[in-house]
Amino acid sequence: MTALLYVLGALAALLLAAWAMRLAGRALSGNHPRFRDMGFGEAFGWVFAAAALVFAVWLYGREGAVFFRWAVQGFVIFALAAWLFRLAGRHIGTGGSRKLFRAMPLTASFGVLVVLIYAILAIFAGFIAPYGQAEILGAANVVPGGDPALGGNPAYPLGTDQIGRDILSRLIYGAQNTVGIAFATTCLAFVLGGSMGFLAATIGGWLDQLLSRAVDVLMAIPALIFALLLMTIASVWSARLGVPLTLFMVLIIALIDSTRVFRLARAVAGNIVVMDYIEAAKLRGEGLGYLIFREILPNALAPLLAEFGLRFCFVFLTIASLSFLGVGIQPPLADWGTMVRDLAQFINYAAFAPQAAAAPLLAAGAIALLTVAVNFIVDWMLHRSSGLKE
Amino acid sequence: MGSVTRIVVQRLLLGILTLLVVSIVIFTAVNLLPGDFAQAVLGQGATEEAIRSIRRDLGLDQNIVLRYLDWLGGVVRGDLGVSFAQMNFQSNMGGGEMKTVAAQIAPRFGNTMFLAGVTAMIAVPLSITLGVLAALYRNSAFDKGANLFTLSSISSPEFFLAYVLILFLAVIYPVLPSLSNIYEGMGFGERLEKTLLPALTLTLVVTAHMMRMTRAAIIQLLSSPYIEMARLKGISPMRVIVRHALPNALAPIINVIALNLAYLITGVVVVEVVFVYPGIGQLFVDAVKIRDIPVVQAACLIFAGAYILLNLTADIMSILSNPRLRHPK
Amino acid sequence: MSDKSHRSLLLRVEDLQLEGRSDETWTPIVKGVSFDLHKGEVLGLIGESGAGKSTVGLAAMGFTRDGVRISGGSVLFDGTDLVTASADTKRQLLGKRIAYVAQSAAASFNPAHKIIDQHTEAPVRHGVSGRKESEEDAMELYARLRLPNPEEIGFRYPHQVSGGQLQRAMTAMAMSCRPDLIIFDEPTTALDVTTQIEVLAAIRKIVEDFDTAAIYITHDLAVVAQMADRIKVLLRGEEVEEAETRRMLSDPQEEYTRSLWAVRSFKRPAKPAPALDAVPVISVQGVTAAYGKMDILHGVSFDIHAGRTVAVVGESGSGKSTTARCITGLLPPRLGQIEFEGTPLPGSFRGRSKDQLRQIQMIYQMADTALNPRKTIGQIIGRPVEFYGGLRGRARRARVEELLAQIELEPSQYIDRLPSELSGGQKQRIGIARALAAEPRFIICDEVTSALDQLVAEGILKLLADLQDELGLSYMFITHDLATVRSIADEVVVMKDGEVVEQGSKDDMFTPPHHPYTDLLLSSVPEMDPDWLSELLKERGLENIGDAASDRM
Amino acid sequence: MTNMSRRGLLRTGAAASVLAATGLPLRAQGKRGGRLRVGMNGANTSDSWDARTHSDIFMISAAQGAVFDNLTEIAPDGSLRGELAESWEASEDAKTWTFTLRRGVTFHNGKSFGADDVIESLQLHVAEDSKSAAKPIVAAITEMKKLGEHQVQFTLNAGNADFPYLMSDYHLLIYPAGQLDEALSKGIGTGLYRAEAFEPGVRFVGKRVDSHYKDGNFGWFDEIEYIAINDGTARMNALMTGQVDAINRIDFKTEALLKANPNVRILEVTGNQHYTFPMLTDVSPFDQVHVRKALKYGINRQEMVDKILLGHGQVGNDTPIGPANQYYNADMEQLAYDPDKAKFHLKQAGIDRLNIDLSASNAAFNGAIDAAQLYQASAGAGGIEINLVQEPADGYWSNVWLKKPFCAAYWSGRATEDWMFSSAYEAGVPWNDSHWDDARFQELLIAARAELDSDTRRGQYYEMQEILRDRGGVIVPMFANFVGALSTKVGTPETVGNLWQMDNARMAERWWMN
Repeated sequence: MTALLYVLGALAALLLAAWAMRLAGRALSGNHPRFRDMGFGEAFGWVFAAAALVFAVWLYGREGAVFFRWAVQGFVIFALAAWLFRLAGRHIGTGGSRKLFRAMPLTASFGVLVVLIYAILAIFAGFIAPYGQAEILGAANVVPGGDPALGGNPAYPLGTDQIGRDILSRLIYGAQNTVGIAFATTCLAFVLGGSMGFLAATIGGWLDQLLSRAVDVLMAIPALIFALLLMTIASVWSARLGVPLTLFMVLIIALIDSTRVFRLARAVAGNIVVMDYIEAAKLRGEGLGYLIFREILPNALAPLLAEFGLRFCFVFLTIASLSFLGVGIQPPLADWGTMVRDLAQFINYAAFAPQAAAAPLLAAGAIALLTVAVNFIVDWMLHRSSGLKE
Repeated sequence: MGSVTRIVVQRLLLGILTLLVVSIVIFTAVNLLPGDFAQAVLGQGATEEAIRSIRRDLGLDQNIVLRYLDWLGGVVRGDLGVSFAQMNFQSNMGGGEMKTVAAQIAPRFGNTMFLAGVTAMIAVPLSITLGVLAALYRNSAFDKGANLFTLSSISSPEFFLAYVLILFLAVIYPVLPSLSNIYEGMGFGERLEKTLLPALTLTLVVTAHMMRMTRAAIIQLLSSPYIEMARLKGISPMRVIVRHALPNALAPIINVIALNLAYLITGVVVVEVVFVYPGIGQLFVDAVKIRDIPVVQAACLIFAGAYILLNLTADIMSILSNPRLRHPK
Repeated sequence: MSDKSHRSLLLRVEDLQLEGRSDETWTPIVKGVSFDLHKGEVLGLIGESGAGKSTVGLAAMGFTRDGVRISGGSVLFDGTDLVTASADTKRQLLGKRIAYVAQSAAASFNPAHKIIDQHTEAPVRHGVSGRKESEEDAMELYARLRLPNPEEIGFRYPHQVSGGQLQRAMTAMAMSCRPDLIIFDEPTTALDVTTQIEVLAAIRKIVEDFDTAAIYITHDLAVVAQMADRIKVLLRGEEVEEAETRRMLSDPQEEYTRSLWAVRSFKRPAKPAPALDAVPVISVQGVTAAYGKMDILHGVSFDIHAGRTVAVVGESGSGKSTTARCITGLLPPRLGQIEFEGTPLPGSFRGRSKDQLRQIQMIYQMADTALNPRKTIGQIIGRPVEFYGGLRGRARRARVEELLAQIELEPSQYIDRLPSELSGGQKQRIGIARALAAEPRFIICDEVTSALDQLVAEGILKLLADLQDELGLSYMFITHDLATVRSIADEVVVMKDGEVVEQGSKDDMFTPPHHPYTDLLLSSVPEMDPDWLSELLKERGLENIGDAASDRM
Repeated sequence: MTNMSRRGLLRTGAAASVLAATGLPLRAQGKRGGRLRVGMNGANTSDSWDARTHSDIFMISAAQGAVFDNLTEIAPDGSLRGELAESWEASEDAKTWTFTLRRGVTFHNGKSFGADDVIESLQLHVAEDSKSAAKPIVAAITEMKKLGEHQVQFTLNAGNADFPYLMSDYHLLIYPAGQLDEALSKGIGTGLYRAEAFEPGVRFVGKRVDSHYKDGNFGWFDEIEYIAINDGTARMNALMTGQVDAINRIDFKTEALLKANPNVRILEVTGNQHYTFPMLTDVSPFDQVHVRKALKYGINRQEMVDKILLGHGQVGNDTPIGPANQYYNADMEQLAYDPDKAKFHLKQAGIDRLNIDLSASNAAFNGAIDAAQLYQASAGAGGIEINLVQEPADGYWSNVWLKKPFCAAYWSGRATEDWMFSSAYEAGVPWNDSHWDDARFQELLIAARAELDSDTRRGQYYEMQEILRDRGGVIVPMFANFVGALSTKVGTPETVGNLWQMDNARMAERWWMN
């Protein structure tokens, strides 16, 4: 109750401050258009932002706000890195790439930077990681943080897992496995959903009806739950056929995800097939393959690519969730979702051992960072493509 | 109005058909699951004899098609059947009152709806307000900040968000309980308090999507001639957005809200696990674990039903929000 | 139309400069435009697309679209500089003292609200009058503008009202606060000729009735001639000249203006009639076709002979394009058939042989949607060359270059460009080249010039005429523009509601007596005479023009 | 008479309170009051008060630990004492057992407890078509006779000295006769806590009954609440944030950190639960003793305890008899990892290199795959090539265990040696997962079962353990500890039961708030 009063009081103070700020601004700047045309909402926004900034600075200085400090430091470092990266991009490279970097917002350059780093980690995991992903070292269960007082070991900065594998190495290999598998899954989903969607839009009629209704059915079953169900079934087949369960996971998630791709591909292609150049190609007597691959696909590529980024994130998160629930990527492959689940215990000790709590946050953060990065790039791409249309 | 009714009836029939196919798919899938209820429930104690006896009692030894038709017949009469666990229990006892699947699911579903409701109460107004503001002040610091924040939250795995919220709001600054073990007979206030943390987690998950859709839908409209017309009539920017843009942006916004509500009802297993929330997702996972087909079937039917119903509602509301369809020429 | 320049000054635009953003940089789009507008005066702003006339019109309201900014000059409205005025001040003027009528009323009315609600919004918001009063005023305005059911029409939603009526309702809406100035931004461009005339009459009447000053923006000279007291010509953001209407029409000073005036002079001599026993290239025989269950065409028949151009005219919805779809085989006719050089063609294009497909080509109205934006010009033209002619590699390229030369585009410069890097006229030429690449006997031209500026359109028409002479092609020319018909056609087919109303040689068609519908069409085309509209109204009366007349037939 | 069930004759027994009455003071350590909140896993939405289906800690704690009573109970030190039985006596051949029941006990619904209740409750398991998990335990009962309102006589088909122990099994709860339906659906027993609220798979709330025969000795809390928290992290979090007072099964990884928290303490005991690798001794090559011995020497038990249990356990000696058992042979020589001996025995068997499949899944026990991988690595040095076959977790117990010749498995252990051996090592019993049929072993098993002299019995069981170590078909590399954690607010007795987690699931009875 008192908390509510505090909040209301703070709000009233902010409203007052906003009003005063605008008034003062007008008086001091001689009614400059900046203040003259400022709405009250905008003034409130500025005051609110200023208050938030002050609060952040205060919190930053406070002892115990370790995580907040880390978050701020991380944010600043990433922003700086992205800025430097963009700066470098503007001066190095071909004319085209330099032009690209000049038009790039900071968020997008951050995204590109992160994706590049992940790609390097994923491709060269074997060289970068200090130990192998399945290598069982002497000490099991070393606590992260490298602090011997709490059971850590500086040789394993992030500790080791229950049977003594280096968590840092597994985190690096996770880039290879988790990202690689998610990428493969998304590609498969696109091949499947995209081709079906194009076919449905181009041919139409009963095929369109059939596919659309089938997709309706699949979409009516909650994705995660359906995946769980199918994964359980697949566990038998994988044992019987001697095929890794991970392969089934790729197939299952691709199938479930392809329904979403199907809808988009069908809608996009639907907008394209009504174009006169498709009519012209049809009247020329072109075959279905030419229509789809030569006429429709190049034009559907931009929205599909944007969707690819988003879908990749979703697949990535779905795999992480499945791993979290214990049916995702199977050991001994290192995978971030499983790591979060295994390390999640440490979060409980955040109050007095923040370094230890950082381990699961790092694995989860690795997932979040990549999806944020991809989303930023997608956002920028969408913005660019819509900007070009205007 | 006649055409609207016709569309609704058409969609409804299509929805029922979809439900039917969904139930067949699920029934097949569940029956393909390795092991069955008898094996699962007996675990290490599964002897041939015991398994056979349970299978016989539950009718698991019957033809799969017959079993499906039997189940379907029940559903059509509004009878979702009795869970295997209950039936097994009863066959041990020999008679007596049986708790039906519906009675078993109802309280769990109620909990799920409560969580979804609380989340929606927070997330929907929040995301629409944020979306409208972001559209109004587009490309400003506010817009970019909101974009950054929501993108980051949508990009994180749910359990990560959940753990982070627990870390901050329950461990470091203990203001909310991390355990959402709500139960029947709990006061509304307490129930709300316990539900708040999972609801906040889900809010973070769904807000981004809705906010971005609201923003995009409104911005797309902002370049349309009638918005320019309204501005050229000297209407204030807020009124332009609320009165001229929002009504036309309703269809996509309603759709994305429906989609997210469906997600809240059907897809929150992970959050339920982390917060120990007794929702229908946990029940479902438990039921799959012990191969309790009637419960799995009923839960799936509810999930699919919720999805279809919400989509249908969204369709109808889109129709109602569109004067072209509401008032045909 | 008396001289109003002695009346008090309402709006003074001085050295107005505007910039637009492209590729993250600002480039000038209007480079210094000045004009004065007095109370009750109508100024016509004309120019081709890209001249900046709409931008100037909006800037005269102190308004710029996203991605455009005022970089210099002033807009003095009744003593207030709209360039530097605060947002509040401008909001007070807009809608109340300065109103706007947009090009497309269908798009400019909010589909979510009733017309009357949108009408009353400005007066209520600006405190000019109450809602009730405003509603009554609206009905009165509707009545003045000769809208049917003025008591009731306002309570409909925009989509329930036809385009011409909406345009008039928007004019009424602009009048709702009795503004001092109205900006008309191409208000009739999107309308059929018969509808346009009605709207023009309504606008002129109301502007005169309330003695409102107006800026009338258009690309159509004949239209502006009816409406404006003075005319100002713009070219690529720069002023060309400005003069009183009659003087401007009779004695243009600048060469650009003169070339604009001369556009309509292109005219081909009519060809001699074909021999009676000649086999037509295309013969449409009693075609009845339907979308779903509704018949769209009713027993359409006409012939197109070798080397001749048949113009099919009619308003939107008359079945012109559907006839074209029947010929190409996209819509198999329900009854009747299409013969090519005496041989019946299969109804659907799917049943036709490659050679049959090759013989009938099509050029589309919107070059933007007719050319695949992801393919280079070389690929677009090269595909039919390869597909029908079987040419590959160097031979194919040589043929593409030959075709490009034929449509008067420098091959080396254009062959690797994308459609988005071309102007509208150039794109249309690529469309022609693609049709030619198939080496057909017969080409359907579907409104090929209606999206183009007049000078460019003339170039296309000349090119088509030359190609016809050179290659002996037959054209079916679908258009609603009678000027185009006059310049290029040998024969004319007039269609209305899916039926052929009249057909014959061009000369017959343009000489009375006509079928009443043809007459209505012909009489609705504005002429370059400032008095044309007044005389037409005097001659026929309001009842016998526009939709009212059309509906009666 | 002290420690009577540990030594001497096993013919009679009595309830603890009787002992108290005879002058042996039982320390009353706790104090009344407070509410105990426990977070536990193992709850399921299909849970009910039907003890025949109980198998996991949540329902056992709620049913046996709070709401219901058995005839007998096993004390924290492993001794047997009466619960609803006041005393018992066996015939010479241990075939007939007479139980005298406690007087003045009432069920939560007011019905008074008597012989009928015992007979009817046990009938649930004995009945011909019963699907009870406890059926093997009570199958030996041929007759149940009511001798008086408070006396029951059981006749067995063969002598069994452990019969009173068997009566402490968590399946064999006593329900009110004639009201079984009600009791099973609402949870009506004679326990210290009345079932106040029960949502399957969610929670259980019990309220202390006003007066109870255990008053003064047990049952300190006014109220108990068991909350189902299946997620380990959430469970730990609930404890750390003070939302529960105790949790079961903590993750060993965080032990070091947990110890740094002054408000929490760890409760750890070594019990009988053991992880095994059974091989079918009638299938080649496991039918050769030398092959079995080679496999026994090829496993590094200490490494497994260190890595799989993170030190929270004890190395096994290939017998299922653990530290919680009475006749556990602690002095028996320990089998050690010795690749050379493994090679030697292989040679004895005439095999140069042994190639075998080992089926495993984490459904067998947590970390089974890891354990199998460790085994694979250590056995390789002894010339044994183990091919690890990862089996699906679902249906593991139905399709792999008892079917594949060499696999991973788990046993929770049994309170008595005979119970354990007759479950899994007696020739012909369904769960004999090594198809074990050793003549001497079987002879000893039958003899010891009816042996009422405890010294003789000890000798017999020690010999059986040696036989299993030397020739047995089951590799038992380790015994796992039960590890829970509690808030320092909760008090526990010095000796904590080691048969099961959480003080033998009886924390509601035995613990208190400080």
